[in-house]
Amino acid sequence: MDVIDQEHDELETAFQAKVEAEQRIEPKDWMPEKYRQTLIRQMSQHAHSEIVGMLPEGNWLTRAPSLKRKTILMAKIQDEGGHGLYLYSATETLGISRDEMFEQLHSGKAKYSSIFNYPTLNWADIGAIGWLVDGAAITNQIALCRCSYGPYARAMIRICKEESFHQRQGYDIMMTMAQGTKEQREMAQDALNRWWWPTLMMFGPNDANSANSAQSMKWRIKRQSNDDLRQKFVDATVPQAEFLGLTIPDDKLAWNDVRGHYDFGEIDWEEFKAVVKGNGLCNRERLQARVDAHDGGKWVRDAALAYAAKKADRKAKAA
Amino acid sequence: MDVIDQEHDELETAFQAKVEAEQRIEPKDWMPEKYRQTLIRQMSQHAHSEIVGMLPEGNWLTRAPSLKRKTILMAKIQDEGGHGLYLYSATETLGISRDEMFEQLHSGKAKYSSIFNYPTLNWADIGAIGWLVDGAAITNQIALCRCSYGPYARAMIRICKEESFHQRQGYDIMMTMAQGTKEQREMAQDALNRWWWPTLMMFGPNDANSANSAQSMKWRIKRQSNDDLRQKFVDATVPQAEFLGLTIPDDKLAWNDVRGHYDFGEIDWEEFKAVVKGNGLCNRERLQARVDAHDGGKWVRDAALAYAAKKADRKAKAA
Amino acid sequence: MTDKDMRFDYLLRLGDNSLILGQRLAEWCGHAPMLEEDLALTNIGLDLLGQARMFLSYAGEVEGKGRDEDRLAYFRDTKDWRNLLLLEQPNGDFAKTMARQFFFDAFQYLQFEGLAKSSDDRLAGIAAKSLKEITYHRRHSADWIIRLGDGTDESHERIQGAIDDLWGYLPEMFDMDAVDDAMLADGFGVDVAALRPVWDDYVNGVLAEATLIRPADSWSVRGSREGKHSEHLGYLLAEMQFLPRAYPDAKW
Amino acid sequence: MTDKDMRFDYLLRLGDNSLILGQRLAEWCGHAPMLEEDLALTNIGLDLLGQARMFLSYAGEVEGKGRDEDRLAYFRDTKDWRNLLLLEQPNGDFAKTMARQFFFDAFQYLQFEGLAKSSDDRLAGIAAKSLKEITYHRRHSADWIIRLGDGTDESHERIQGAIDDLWGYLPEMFDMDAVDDAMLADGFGVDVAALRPVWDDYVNGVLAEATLIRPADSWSVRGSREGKHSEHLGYLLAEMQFLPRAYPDAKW
Repeated sequence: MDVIDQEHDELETAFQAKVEAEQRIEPKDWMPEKYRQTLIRQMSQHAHSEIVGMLPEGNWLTRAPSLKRKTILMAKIQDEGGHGLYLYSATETLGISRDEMFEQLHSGKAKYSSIFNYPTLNWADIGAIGWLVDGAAITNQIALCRCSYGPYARAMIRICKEESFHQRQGYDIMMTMAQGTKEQREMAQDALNRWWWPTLMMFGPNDANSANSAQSMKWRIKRQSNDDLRQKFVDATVPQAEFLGLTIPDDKLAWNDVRGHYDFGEIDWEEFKAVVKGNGLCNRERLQARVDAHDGGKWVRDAALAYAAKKADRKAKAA
Repeated sequence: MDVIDQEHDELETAFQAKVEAEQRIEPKDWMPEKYRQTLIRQMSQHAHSEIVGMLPEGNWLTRAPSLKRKTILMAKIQDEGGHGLYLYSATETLGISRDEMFEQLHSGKAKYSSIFNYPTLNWADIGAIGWLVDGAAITNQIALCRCSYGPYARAMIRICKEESFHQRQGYDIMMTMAQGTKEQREMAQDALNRWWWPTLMMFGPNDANSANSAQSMKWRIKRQSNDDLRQKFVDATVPQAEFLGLTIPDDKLAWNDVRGHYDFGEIDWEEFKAVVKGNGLCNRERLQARVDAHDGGKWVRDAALAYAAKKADRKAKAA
Repeated sequence: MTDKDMRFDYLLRLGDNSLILGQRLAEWCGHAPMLEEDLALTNIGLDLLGQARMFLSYAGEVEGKGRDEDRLAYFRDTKDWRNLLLLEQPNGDFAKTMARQFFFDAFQYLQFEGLAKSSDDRLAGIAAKSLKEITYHRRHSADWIIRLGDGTDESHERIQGAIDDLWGYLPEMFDMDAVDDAMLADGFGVDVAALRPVWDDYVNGVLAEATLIRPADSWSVRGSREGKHSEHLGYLLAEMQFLPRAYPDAKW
Repeated sequence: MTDKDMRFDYLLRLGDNSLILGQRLAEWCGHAPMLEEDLALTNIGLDLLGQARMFLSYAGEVEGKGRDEDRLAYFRDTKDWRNLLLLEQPNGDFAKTMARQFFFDAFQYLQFEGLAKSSDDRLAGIAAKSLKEITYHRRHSADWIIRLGDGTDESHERIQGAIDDLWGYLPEMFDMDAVDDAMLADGFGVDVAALRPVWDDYVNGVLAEATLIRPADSWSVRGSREGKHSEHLGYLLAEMQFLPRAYPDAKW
């Protein structure tokens, strides 16, 4: 073992001790390269999900059924853009630029949450996204508020506050629809039918099949297993659905007195893989919309840069 | 007077005699250059009007309120495209190509009927266009069926048949609206209010101000004066409006027993000039739509030409 | 589902296919690359509209709840539409419109050839009548695929891109679900799955003549028969249905 | 028209301006040239929506027929809308959106400065509150006019083209009709005709800094106050109003 290796080992040991002592890792701190890469992948995926997630909701912004709902939805989507911005900044502390991250998104190298490859087909979908998708996101994110990487943990704390607000707004839409006309109740049920299983998939593969989980747990990026988080979400959500008078589309769903949890059916992982692979109804549209916005906006960004350069130049000459 | 001038005079005299003998001038016949130019201007404007006229009606094609009405409207617009095609061909007999005519339209050198610079704002507008605008067009065109230029006269005969069918369809829409709900009656009246005066303007300036009319009459291109045709239209249309229970927006409109015609108010020629000059709500949209279709379709036409050339080439090589 | 429900659903699928594609073609009106093509597209649109009216009227009668063609066209929301996902996709440029048309024409031709032999006389009659129209549609769109594919570099690139973009919408055409199975057993409907090889032969032939590459089957989407559509359909319906929705008491 | 009718109409004009422009900005959502601009456009859209809600609620109360903000937003057809023609024009590219925004921001700023001194406390209050927002809007759009005008050749060409295209929609902003005259006499409203020179000064200044040319006044269109709109508004309304029109009994 040479000196460099030894030094590296010592650093790694110190790093692990620090993490286990529940101290935050900050951008200037030494960190294992794989830790950095794992965070970049996870955080940028998280950021991409926020901005791609604007699209399915934006799909109903021009058609929101009241001015109040339109206002709330617009503010919500704006929050998501803000989260995206905040997360891109947090990720940049790891030494990658926003442009590089966009490049990875647009080339398909970086992923975003596959949930956004499903279409929003009626207004209740906006409720379902707030209630279920944001609900699942919060369940994940609460655990991340104690993530070992400081900037990520702090971003999560801020984001969680807004997300729980969004979730309540989504639930409010569902409630209004579920208590509404026959057609509204049907829309609400239809939305729940379509979003339930994809939402459960958001927690990732079952623990037995989750290769990266162990390392992330050890590094305290992750605090709870996929299955634990999923169970937590199901336990919280089932009573909410009952309160709405809606039926969760799962025959196997039942309270288990022994476990003190709800049992639920097996997730169709083939569908999950198919959608990730590109067979979701909206994979192409979502990515294309982002690419179009970026490529179509290049001339605007170029103009802003050119103007800034001219202005600086004039200032320099005047000085 | 030299020989050429003399010869020219003789030709012109013979031409005029032929016209006055009610014989048709055909493409290969000698004709005065100004006669040719007048016809090119008038016929190409007529052709352009047919295809620009597809746009205000096309504006309601995707929103037609029943499948039957959608079918009728689609067939009508198709007829107009057909008329355009037919008129372009007839005009080509005078030695100008369709591309040249498009070029003149797109550059603003050639005009189309200014009536199409008004927007179609509710479904009754589709009725009003059929009833009033096609009605006015027919009034003009019937006279043109006896035009001295053979290809134009024959085109008019064919077109008139279809137009009178369109007019009845338009009147049927108005009838249905006028007998419909309160809101439908309001739409019908609103459409009549907006289309009445622009329709009267379609007959052109008052005779006293119509510089070109005398020559066109002499050449038997034109058979009746603008004011006569306008009067004819008013006389025919007023009872139709009464039958619909709609009010023509003209305080001065009244039957004149002495003249045996309806008196009607003065046309606001300032508005007419303003709209021709570019102040109609749709001048820019209409022309841009045509330019976009033409320019945007260039690659398609190029492909068709390239393929035809390749095909001919292969055939030649195979032979 | 009763047999009646299934017939209703089956007729809706046929009618909705024709109506939604006809509506998309209507959007071209006045904007086609050349006047002749404006006429051709309205011609095809008119045929499709005519088919839609026959199918939807028939569907309404089968359903027996007093819904006529307009009630079915103007008062159903997204989840009750049964048209193929392919047909609701936006027009895009002329290449995309023609690729969509070509794939569907080739399919509809075979489907209607089968339906013309339906045990149901009325359905067979509609199909037989429409088949003549579709023969022309298919020739028209195939001609354009060949012209664009073997035309200029630009047209080749555009039509190849359009074909690639739409490829994943095609497998859905050949799906058989419980309704299809029952209607086939009944002698009412057609085995669309069995049409695939014939369709492939025809399409491969045209693509080859057009010097175009048949894309790999790398992705596919489906769902229209359960009312799971793309986000485009909602906008199309909002526009198409505006007047009857806004003035529900009016007759037009 | 009674004084009440005129106040109603006047408030509709204000509310409709804000709502239609807000709706147009909503179309940008998720598609802006950069994330910061996505946030800015939604920010401005939210302000406009907020204004619209205050004006329409007030209008409904003045009218006294039980119409609330949503009834007014979702159940009026084209001829009953009072927004400026400029605001219903399609977004086009970012340059066109910004040109439209800039012209209106510059106008609305002056208009609301006047309205903040209205003899009507409620109207004055809404205007005063909104004026803070509009101050930001105007700075934001003016900054973009300057950046695009004095940016690259492409951006200069695009923004100049957008300005030329929209120029004829601007005179309508400064028209005074009978309602405006009465509301001005009343102390309720503002003399918008009198704002033109101030607006010109401001706009000329920004255009000059942006190295852009002020177009000649060669054409102008008007009619929105009599409900004579461009053909674009109908499509916007069909989309915006779909749900309440399709489900008139529903509460949302």
